[in-house]
Amino acid sequence: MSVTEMLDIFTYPFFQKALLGGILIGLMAPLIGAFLVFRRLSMIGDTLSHVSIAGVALGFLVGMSPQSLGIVFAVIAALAIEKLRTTYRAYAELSIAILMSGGVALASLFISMGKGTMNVTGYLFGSIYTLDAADLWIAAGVTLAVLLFVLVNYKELFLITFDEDAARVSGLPAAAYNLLITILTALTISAAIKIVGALLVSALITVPVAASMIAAKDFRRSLILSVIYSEAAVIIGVTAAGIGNFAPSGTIVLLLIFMLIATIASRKGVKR
Amino acid sequence: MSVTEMLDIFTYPFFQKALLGGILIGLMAPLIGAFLVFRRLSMIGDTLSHVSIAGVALGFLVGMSPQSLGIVFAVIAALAIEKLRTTYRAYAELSIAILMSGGVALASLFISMGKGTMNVTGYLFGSIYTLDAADLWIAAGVTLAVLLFVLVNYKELFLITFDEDAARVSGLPAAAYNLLITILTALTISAAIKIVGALLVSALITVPVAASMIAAKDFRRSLILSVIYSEAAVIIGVTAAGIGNFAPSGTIVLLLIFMLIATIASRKGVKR
Amino acid sequence: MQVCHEPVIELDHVTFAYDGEPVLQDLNITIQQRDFAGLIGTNGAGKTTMLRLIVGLLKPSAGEVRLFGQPLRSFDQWDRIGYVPQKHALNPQFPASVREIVLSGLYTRKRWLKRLKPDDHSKAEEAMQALGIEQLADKRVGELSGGQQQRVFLARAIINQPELLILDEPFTGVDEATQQSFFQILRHMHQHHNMTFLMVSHDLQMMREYLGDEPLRINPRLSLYVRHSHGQDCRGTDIMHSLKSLRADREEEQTASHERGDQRRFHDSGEVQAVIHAGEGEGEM
Amino acid sequence: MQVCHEPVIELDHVTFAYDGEPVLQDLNITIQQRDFAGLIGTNGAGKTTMLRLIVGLLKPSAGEVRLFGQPLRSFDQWDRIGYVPQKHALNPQFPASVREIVLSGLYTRKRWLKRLKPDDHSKAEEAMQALGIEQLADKRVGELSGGQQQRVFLARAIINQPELLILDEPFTGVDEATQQSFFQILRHMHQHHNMTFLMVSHDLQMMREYLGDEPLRINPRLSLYVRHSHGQDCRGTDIMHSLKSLRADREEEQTASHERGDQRRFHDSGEVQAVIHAGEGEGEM
Amino acid sequence: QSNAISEDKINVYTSFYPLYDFASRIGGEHVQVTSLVPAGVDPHDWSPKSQDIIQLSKAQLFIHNGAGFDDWWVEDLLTSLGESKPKVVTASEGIELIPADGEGAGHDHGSEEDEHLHGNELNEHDHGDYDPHVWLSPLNAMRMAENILGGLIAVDPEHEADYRANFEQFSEELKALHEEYMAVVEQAGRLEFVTSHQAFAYLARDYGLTQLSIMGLSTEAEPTSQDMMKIMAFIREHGVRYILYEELSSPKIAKTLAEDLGIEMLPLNPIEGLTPEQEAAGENYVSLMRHNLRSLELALQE
Ligand SMILES: Nc1ncnc2c1ncn2[C@@H]1O[C@H](COP(=O)(O)OP(=O)(O)OP(=O)(O)O)[C@@H](O)[C@H]1O
Ligand SMILES: Nc1ncnc2c1ncn2[C@@H]1O[C@H](COP(=O)(O)OP(=O)(O)OP(=O)(O)O)[C@@H](O)[C@H]1O
Ligand SMILES: [Mg+2]
Ligand SMILES: [Mg+2]
Ligand SMILES: [Zn+2]
Repeated sequence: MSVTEMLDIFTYPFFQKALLGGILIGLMAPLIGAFLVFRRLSMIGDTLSHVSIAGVALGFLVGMSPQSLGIVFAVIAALAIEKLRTTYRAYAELSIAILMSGGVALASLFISMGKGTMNVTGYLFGSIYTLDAADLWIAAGVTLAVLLFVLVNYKELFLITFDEDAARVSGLPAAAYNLLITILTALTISAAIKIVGALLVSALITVPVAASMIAAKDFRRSLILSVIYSEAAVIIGVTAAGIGNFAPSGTIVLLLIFMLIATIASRKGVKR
Repeated sequence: MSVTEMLDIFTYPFFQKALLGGILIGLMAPLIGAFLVFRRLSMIGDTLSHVSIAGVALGFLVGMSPQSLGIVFAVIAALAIEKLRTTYRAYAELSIAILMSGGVALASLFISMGKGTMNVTGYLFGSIYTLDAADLWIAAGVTLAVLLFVLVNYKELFLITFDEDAARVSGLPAAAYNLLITILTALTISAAIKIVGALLVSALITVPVAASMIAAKDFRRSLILSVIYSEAAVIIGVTAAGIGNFAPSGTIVLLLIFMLIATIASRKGVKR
Repeated sequence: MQVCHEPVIELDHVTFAYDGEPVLQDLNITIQQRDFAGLIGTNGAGKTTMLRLIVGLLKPSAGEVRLFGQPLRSFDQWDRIGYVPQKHALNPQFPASVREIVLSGLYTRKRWLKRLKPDDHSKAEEAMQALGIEQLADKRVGELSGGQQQRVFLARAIINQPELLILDEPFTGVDEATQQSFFQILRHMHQHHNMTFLMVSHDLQMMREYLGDEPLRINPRLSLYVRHSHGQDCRGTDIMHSLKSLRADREEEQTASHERGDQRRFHDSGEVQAVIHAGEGEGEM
Repeated sequence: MQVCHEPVIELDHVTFAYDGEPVLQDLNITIQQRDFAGLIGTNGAGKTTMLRLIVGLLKPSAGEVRLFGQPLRSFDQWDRIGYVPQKHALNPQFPASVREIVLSGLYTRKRWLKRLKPDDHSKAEEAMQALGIEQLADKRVGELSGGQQQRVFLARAIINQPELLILDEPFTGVDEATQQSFFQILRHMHQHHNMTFLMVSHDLQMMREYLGDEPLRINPRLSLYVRHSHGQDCRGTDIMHSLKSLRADREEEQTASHERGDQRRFHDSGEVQAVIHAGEGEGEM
Repeated sequence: QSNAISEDKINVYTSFYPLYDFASRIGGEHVQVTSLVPAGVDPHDWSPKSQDIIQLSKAQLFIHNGAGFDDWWVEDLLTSLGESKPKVVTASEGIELIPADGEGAGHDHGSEEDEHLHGNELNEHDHGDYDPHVWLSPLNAMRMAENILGGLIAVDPEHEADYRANFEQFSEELKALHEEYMAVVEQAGRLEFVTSHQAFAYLARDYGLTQLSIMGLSTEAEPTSQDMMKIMAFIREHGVRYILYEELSSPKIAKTLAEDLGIEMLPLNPIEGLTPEQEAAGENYVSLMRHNLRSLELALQE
């Protein structure tokens, strides 16, 4: 394949949209991801996507808009996670695991009750190559919302993530903030999943943050670094997948994991 | 429906097998689950099942036995989780999230490389109503293995779970133990998933332990209580699903979650 | 009532139980402006519980807590308060530098959504100097030793120079020299700046030396040592200034005397102002 | 060489660095049987690091650690050692009762796979009594106060009556009375049972009172106070016995004198036996 | 789709919709047909309920597709029934299957242990090797109907005549459908059609058409850039004006292409089930295949 042929891919609109969409989600995901990972909610992407399936199935069952019910379920699940997170404050990740089980169980129940045609998963999972203009606008909106939220509330988010008690004692309305974070998380993640797929969103939330927390000593730098990791993986990954004909999401995620392993190896880790 | 008609279900071999299989897995899952949950690996069931898909897909791709490759991948993933768990010792659940992303990414890559239909998930997910004699023997074997392992190593497992440093200083070969736990976990979980399905196994690993840790003050009692929760949910759930014609796994899991919520509500939780 | 005698902390018939297990019962305590109150008690007596009730992290099952005269429910001047808990929720792998954590002491209600100013950074520098951790500023907190971490949290508590400082065993793991110098800073703040202190400690000796030997029994397991200050306020408002005056003091001392233990005895004619009506059924609501 | 002068802990040219940052350099320390060694140093001096090197939780980047004469690599008599770390990995929601945790002090190498005997349970009872936590036996550890938790870990460390007890700031958060009585148990164990101690503390006074005033400088930031005991061994082997003898002592004291501070001064003619070759390039390998 | 076992009828269970339709037509009044997996539900998301199993064990006949479509769970389900198994008909039996990789080069799975017994079923091969969408060609449908007829006669020889009569009638309809397809193809301006998923290979083979799909058979796979670019190049080169898409599983891929290339989308139904609306409108396999033909007719215009 000649270089021109290789660069040819950049002239395709679907590819341009994939790149643009990827860059947007690649900015937003680690930004919100940091505040999820450090609350031990790193699996929230996977969980919300599974819970949404229950909503979609119920939508089919009762004849309501599957997609809206999917988002409603994601928001309810996020609220339940937040509630359980305080019950299991020292094992916050349990809240995710419980919701995961509950969501899949509900989905299986609704699906088994359903009579009609429900291509449940089809309603949920996007692919980065199938973005349309509306998707791009949504991606841009979600990214802008997250970016603004994090920039404006950076200090508050840092404090509530690092030390929730201290945040309360310094007067932060912690419950309200948690609610806000929760709902924003549910909305942005479920929108992003619909656009570029659960795999990519879950990975972009978690892996860049996991890599950056090894490499950076302070929070601000770790946040910036996670965005750099994420964008590098998206841009290189989309391009490589485009030229080399691999599955784009899979390529991006494996690239991220490769970057993570390289980071861990280069730091050698602290001996225990 | 008369009572006789209702009890009629107990005469069906498939139902008897479901009950027996459920009771076996219901014993084994929380026993191993406790040591997973308190290591923050509560999502390991979901993750291993997703990683196995990558193995199955690779099996199809290169023409090896998909099922064995699935198990091999589960074991490799468990080892990687154990490795990452020490890197992220204070955020152990991140190791699960990373492997989840990596597993799904690999699976997506293999699937997109293959041309066939790759009925990938079919290789993994069982249903509690479709057990055959071989499945029951495997379930019995897995349960016996876990039961023996936990009974014989109870003290060691308690110490290594509660305080890994203390375990090392009291001479426990912690690395070897962790390896053993890891491999046993991968094997039993992937066997159990194949038999009764990922939903049920993941839930039985996590939810009974989550409920019992709220109710019990000490570890021994919490372990016993988690088995009681689990068996109660299995027996009541399988029976209710059999009589009421619901999806059995979904019913059991929702029952478990109901029991969890009841436990939390009755304890009211400690005010923060 | 004198201007400096306004109540800062009031516990009004406060009762608290964990899961039905009573810990504190019908507590009536008033700590006034410019009190330095030392709370002493056996393990499990309820000191931490009381402090968490005061800062609102726990809700009393009966009674009311008031801060600066305002019931906790409606209290919102959290920037007037500093609190160092007994245990930190610090995850050793959380990527936060010492500087970031010390600065976070400034993130109080009034400053929500506002950016940090250069002034704030110099405050952080001073607070870190006061605790001798300025060299560690860019290190990750999780990589510090136990005592170094505690110093970080102490620096965070004083960066804002709050009017009320609540300290739960603040010297845990802190080395002798730093304990001394930090306690001297606290004493200077108490004597010359309009600050009130509530401190839990098991170091009876240190407490007695500054607070006197006549504790007020709150209940059989808890007692409160209180010293009130009428010292002249000085103009300096920065921590650096406390530190400098401390250093001056020290040099003076060093030239003046070499006897160990002496530098601790700073009793002045502080009168005990805490009003305690433990166990009484009534009292001013 | 006398029977009691066998080396228990040997650091032989030990060097350690975290991530390339050197903390301990070319350390040579020998602690012998029946030494009571107090390690003192500023925050971040490397005390905890040194203790973790000794118990094998960290590996030296150069040099060798030997326990009871055996290199750590091949050492396997872990039941002879007790260790209380500075910080516990205790998750407050982990469902473990005080009794379970104290008992876990018996889960040493020799007892792997063996069941607990009734005898073990009475040992746990004694250890809990020694720390005054017998009433808390069935409570969940996460629901205890900070000081109560520390007492649980102290009880765990002594239940096995190890020959070498390594304590990293063991009195953190423990109230004055318990500190006193626990330290007396330690002293009794040191004087009358064949036990060796290595203890980190910032309580200079307590250390000096028992260990004397002549520390050995390990490096500019670390010093070791050592007292050797030649006391008569007594026959009792249970912790209860230490406790009883302690109580007898106490009663005696109480009837004999009421002066505060007196009960601390138990100096006997212990000679310092620790051999330290800090910084030297050679030494016996 | 009543769930109750009927005492005076032949109880037939099918795995999914087209088989249900075929069996109802051929069985007529003598049979009570039930479809196990609700229409359109991904079999992976489905697990049997107790009544499904009880009634299946009381049924006389069970018809499934085979060809890798449903074998994996059918096998588990049947073993769980123990002794009381109904007669099993694999509807795709006898149809020449198309290897799953479009190029036709099959993998060598000869050495692989065949853990997934197929019992009385057709192929020795592991599932996943063949395109399972056999029912989407009227000619195959005829063959499947024949297999179903055989099964019905075997379990209920008494009504053989009625079954044969019903089959003849249904067969006529299928023949008519076949004729219509032939007619459309004869008048077609082009012989290539573009689909989102590769579900219509049998149709293409039987009518001499060429199916171009963006993605392979698996709905789980992500499209790759070459998948997209190849199809785009083809569409441009041949001036294709329509892209055929499956409404439920992959509208977005088709939508992306349609948007990028400015062409139109037409639905092509893989008929794995009926939506409630379709059911209410009285649609069935034949009528849905006619709808497909409408789309195909447009797509095959010059
Ligand atoms: N995990 C770690 N990673 C990097 N550096 C570390 C780590 N732990 C400790 N250090 C550094 O090593 C040095 C020694 O730490 P150590 O915990 O041994 O001190 P210490 O003498 O026990 O202090 P303290 O009295 O505060 O407990 C300190 O400067 C600290 O910053
Ligand atoms: N989360 C909790 N759940 C149940 N009981 C608790 C909890 N926290 C503390 N307690 C109990 O409440 C009592 C008071 O605890 P608190 O922490 O206030 O004691 P403290 O005076 O601060 O002790 P210390 O000197 O050890 O810090 C103790 O008996 C303790 O066991
Ligand atoms: Mg306390
Ligand atoms: Mg230390
Ligand atoms: Zn001043």
